[in-house]
Amino acid sequence: MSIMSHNGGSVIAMVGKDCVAIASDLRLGNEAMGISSNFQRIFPVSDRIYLGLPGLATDVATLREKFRFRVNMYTIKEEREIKPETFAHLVSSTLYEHRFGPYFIEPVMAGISKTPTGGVKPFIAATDLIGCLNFAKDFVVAGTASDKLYGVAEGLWEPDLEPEDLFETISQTLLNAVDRDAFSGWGALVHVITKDKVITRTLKGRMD
Amino acid sequence: MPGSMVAMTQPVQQSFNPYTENGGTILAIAGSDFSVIAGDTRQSEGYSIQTRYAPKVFRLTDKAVLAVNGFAADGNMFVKKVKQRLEWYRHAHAKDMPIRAIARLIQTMLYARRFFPYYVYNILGGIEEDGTGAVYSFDPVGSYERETCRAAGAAQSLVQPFLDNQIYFKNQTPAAGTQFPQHLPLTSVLPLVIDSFTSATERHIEVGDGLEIYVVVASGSTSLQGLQNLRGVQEVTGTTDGERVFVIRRELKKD
Amino acid sequence: MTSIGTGYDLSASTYSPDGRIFQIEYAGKAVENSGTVIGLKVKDGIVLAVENLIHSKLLVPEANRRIQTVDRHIGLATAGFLADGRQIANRARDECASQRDLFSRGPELKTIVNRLGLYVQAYTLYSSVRPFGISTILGTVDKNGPSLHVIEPSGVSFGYHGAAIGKGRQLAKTELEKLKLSELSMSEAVLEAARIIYLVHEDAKEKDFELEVSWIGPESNFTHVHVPNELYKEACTKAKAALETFD
Amino acid sequence: MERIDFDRLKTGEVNLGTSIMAVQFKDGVVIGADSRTTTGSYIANRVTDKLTHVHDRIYCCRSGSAADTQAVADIVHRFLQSEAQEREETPTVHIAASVFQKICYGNKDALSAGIIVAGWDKDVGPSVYNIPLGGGLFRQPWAIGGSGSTYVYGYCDATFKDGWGRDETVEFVKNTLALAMSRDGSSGGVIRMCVITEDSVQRLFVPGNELPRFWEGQEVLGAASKKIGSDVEVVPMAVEV
Amino acid sequence: MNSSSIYRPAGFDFSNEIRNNFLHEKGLPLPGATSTGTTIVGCLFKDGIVLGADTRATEGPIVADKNCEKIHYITESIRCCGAGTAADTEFTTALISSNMEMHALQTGRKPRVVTAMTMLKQMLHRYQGHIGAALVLGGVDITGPQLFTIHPHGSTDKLPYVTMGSGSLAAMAMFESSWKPNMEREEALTLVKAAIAAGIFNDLGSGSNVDACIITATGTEMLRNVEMPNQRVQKERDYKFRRGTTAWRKEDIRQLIVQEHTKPVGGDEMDTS
Amino acid sequence: MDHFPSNWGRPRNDAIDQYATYPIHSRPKDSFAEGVQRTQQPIVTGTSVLAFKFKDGIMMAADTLASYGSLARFKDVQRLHAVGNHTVVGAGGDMSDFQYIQNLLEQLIVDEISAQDHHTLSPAEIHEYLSQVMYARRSKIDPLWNSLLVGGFKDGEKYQPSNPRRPLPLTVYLRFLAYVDLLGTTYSASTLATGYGAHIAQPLLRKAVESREEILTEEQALKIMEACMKVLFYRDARSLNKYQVATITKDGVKISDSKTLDTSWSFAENIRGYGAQTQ
Repeated sequence: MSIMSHNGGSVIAMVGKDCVAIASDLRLGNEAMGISSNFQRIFPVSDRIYLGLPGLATDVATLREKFRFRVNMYTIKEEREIKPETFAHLVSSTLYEHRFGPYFIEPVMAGISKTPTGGVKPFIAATDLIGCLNFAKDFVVAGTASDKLYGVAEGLWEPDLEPEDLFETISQTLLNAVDRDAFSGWGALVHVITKDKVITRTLKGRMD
Repeated sequence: MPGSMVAMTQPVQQSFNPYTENGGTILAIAGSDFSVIAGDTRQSEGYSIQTRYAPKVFRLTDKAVLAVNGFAADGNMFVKKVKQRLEWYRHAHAKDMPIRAIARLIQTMLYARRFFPYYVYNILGGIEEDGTGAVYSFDPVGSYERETCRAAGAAQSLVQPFLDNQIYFKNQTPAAGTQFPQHLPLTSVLPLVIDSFTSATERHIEVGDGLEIYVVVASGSTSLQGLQNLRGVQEVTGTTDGERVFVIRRELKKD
Repeated sequence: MTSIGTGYDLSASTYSPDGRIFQIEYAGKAVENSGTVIGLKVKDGIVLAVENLIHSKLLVPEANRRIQTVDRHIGLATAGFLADGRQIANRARDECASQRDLFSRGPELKTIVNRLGLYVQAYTLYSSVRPFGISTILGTVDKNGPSLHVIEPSGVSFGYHGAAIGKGRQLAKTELEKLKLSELSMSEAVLEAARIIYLVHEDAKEKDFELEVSWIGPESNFTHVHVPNELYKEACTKAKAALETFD
Repeated sequence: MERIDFDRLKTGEVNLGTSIMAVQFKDGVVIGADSRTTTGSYIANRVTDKLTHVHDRIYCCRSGSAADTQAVADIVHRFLQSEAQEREETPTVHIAASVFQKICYGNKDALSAGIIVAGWDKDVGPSVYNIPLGGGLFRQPWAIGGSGSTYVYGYCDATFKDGWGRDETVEFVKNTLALAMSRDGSSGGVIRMCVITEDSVQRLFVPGNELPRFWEGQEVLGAASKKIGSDVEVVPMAVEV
Repeated sequence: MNSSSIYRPAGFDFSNEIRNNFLHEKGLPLPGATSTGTTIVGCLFKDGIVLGADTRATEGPIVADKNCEKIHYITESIRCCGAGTAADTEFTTALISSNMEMHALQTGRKPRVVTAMTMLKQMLHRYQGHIGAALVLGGVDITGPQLFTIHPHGSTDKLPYVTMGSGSLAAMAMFESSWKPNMEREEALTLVKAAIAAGIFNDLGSGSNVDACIITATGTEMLRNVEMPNQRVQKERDYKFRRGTTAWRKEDIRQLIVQEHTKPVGGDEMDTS
Repeated sequence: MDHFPSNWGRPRNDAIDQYATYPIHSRPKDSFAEGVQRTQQPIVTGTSVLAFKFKDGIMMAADTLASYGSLARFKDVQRLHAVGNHTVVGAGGDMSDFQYIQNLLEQLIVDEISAQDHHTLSPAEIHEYLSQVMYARRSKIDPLWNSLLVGGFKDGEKYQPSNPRRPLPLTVYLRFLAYVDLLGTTYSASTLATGYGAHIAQPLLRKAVESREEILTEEQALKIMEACMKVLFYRDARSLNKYQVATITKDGVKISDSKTLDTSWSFAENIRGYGAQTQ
């Protein structure tokens, strides 16, 4: 029994065609006992950046506030909105500060940024609990169901999915993975971020 | 020796550990009148590849194939003993043991070693006496169950939820007015098996090198068509009438 | 057979009034009924030869051999009951194995012969058992050169330069005595052994027989094996030819 | 106790198993070392230079943790440079050795370093200082150190004579190290030596395939000479097929 | 380390230490970080240095990143391959890179490889092996091509060919059997590729692609994915779902483009006449 | 596999003695030390054994060192053992256990000779025997602390794999090469290496041999073997530059006298220090 699975929970992010999706389950547990089926662990950072924080619930709360503070400071100091790439480094260095007393969180980020030519660039990233960045081109996963998520995502993901198809793929990946994980589940939440809107859907999931 | 270090060294018990893990993954899927049993062929310990070809799937009879995964020495010994028991059965009864009985035999054999277990995950696949495809899965001490599909071994957690989704159609709603099939045809199952292993190879370091897929087909099954002209297929049936056993070999990534 | 009907021959554990144990002597008779076996200790090796009487044409040729190997370098041939011969060979193998286990090297024949002698002798002490109906010739070549021993049903054993047991032993002994054993080479000894076996068989011409010859020496890399086929055939041919001239 | 205290090595730390040596003679000192660096039984570096320059005529031989001895040697090297600048004279071997000793003694719980300091200075001429684990300081006419040294104390005691010249001393160092390297699995590779005199520092190199050789006769009798003859094929008894 | 906050000084923050130790003492094991099982190598040739690395990052037996970059930038003519705890190699090299830049600006000279090496070894020795970075440092400076390894405890080695990481033995075998002094550039690159390939195919901690970097006095050439021997084969089928496969309970759409409709409201048209 | 025999079969514990650098007499005391079988830790040990297939058979090699901890205790010990005319067994790990195994095999061969039944043991049968012995001993928690390579070349019958129940025997010469260790773990491949060799020689062997098994001549094989032994000597602190080579072909077993490796060191002459040092 590791600290990382004390409260349970998993997050996954995927890249689509000009869109990204990020999804998590909704369970909050105390070891094997379920506490809540409505626990938020994905937070908007800006309009087009979402951050998922799977791990120890107390650190979810702490880091959520810490990042809100740091992003606000950045916005004020720099007088511009933070880019997903920049935010990823902010997350990374914040965690590495705590190299020898880490937060038990493995963040997952998803966002899209505008390119100078007016197009959009999807961006996802994840770090381990001490801030080692992983910029993947397909999907990133974290949490107690990460093994399962890797397996299913590796099988289901395909390049250039449209937002609606991406929604299906990420939802199926997450639901089937968390069904095989005792510490994740109890419903799920999916955000699909496109150029002009964010679609948020609450999924039906098994409650056992 | 400095006294301060004694405290640190003491809790360490350097006794002999009779087990190790040798990586790899196996899976089996039952169809309506066939059964597919597959395993990769890498055998590893720690970060080293011991060999790129060590079979984990074994033909027991023309209607039963056993896949073993876990501690290789236990696995090989266990298969040897099962085969021996089946041979004795043949001598006593002049026929092959039915798969249902093999499953129970395996349970008994595993549980007999309850307090010094074979560290092996077994999956038994084949054809029942009624001609249906069957998969039995076991834990190391003999608890078992008949299922439609099962993955085991190092990459079990990667493969099993994928199969849940693709074989059982878990979490999928069928289009209005349709239903998901109870059993998939062999032509759908084989691609799923191959993709399961290529996916596991991508994400699990202990999976790779080669893939061996055994297909047991009930006599007169329609699944036979198309099987014979498949790339890398070889028939390993022992008798001339009844069920037929095929093995399909594929390469997997070697890194 | 003065013993018959006296009642002193019913058990190996009973002496006759004149100090004999008839059961052992009867065992000797069993040996005398068997095909002849000879052993030659020559310059640098041992040759064993057996007149293997064929009691049925249905037997597979070469299938029931009477020369057996008990260790890499020790050969054994018996005259008498074949089954008893097998038993003694197995016992010899066990003794050799235990010597090997203890000393991590090939056993000395003297030790093995002594222990087998004790074993055979034990079967002359109890009323519940019968003595072995065999005589056994054992031969080896080790660091002290070749050696040849015979164990009799009584358990007694002697070392020999040339030994003969079984039906034709008298004639064979006479023939052996004519040879200059210590000067013979191994191949010469094989030819002589074959000749003697063919010769002594003359008396029982009606029965078919199979010649068996084995050797231990430099030619066999000091391993006890049956002689190579070419040599075997040569020996047979020459023995038959000699028989013609002998007549 | 000269033996490297392995308990002190941290997990996965690089270890100079090592055979090191320094001997003084009339005009200078000869220092020498093997070249093997190991992590466990893996040779991480087979041509290490364990003879470390700390000033013009002062070298040290390092044994123990590679990281610790390098750090200490670097500190002393830097110290002696500034010392030489400040005092406008060349530091003596004794000063160098004292600084080494101070660091090793003051941090004895954190360090695993067995160091031999040797060189030439105008105060006393040649000198050799041994600073074993724990941080004591001992001046010796000859000193050996490292895990390999335990195998050659007897040889050194039996062989060393006062009043040798340069060449005899070099031979002695070379032979001692070769003997230690041949028996100690943690030592090996090449022999590096330095002859430090008032006039010069001369490097000597003995490649691993040209090391002095000693008795190499048959050490285990019997087993290896077991005759392997190809057995004659057994003439088979017929078997029904 | 790096200050992302203006309210507290740079460096590690140990504020969670007490809590984490408490949890640890309650018997909860501390989780592992991403490590780069890794094969990294460096090799001297006639005109410079070739560095090489595989691209697999692992978390236990799971591949966390199939194509990560392990050759890190220090300066234009100095690069550093990292093995061990991934975050440590990443941040340690980034910090030294930054310090080297500062050093260069302060002194107005091109920085030397030994300078980077000394900074790295002193930092790692200070942290007594707790920063799990095993490095291969190579570059060309005024003194010529230089190649070092730095172990996590801060010891260094200077050698003409070096390997590090879990695949270091496999890679070293290639060097020990094929390396020779004064190789040509292409020879050296081939050898480095073979050494990395040995790690990729024989060490489970290493995998995927080969990265290489050639540094000479005239410039640095980063050969990202110079060999890709482990491309995934085409899947047997596609896995796109029918839209509507997943059942959902609630939908919320946030429009990021604010729709503006101008709609005239009430009253008569203003009299502009 | 762990390259240091003391660690074989032990729970992996990096916290203490990761590389078994403790001198034997000062190891941390095992709590079970009293009343435990002597084989619970290897004492006098041999390092790697290498073997691979080539055109005409199998080639196997091992150096001649038996270590006692880090002491190079016996420098001319033979670690290759011929079993009958067709097989060689090479051993790493505890040498006393290996001598016991040699005795077992010797008796096995004597029994086989005594049977006089048209049958000599094939390498595969010897390997099977050894794996049963090793597995049985590990199951008694009293293992034989070795890793063994079994290589051989013998005429035998090849079964038609397509029809295992009705074998059609084809008499062919078969090369055999397989591994077995103290846990009873077995495997087979065209190149094998135990202990340290599994890490350092195996990559070289795979590269040099795989897919060329049918082409390599004995001469080429010998070159490959020598290259591997050299690299092992360079990089294994428990190895020696003296080694023996066994070749098993259809002419039988040949075990060479010990050879000495020619090594190269001259490139290192001008290396100075570990950093900035130049003198």
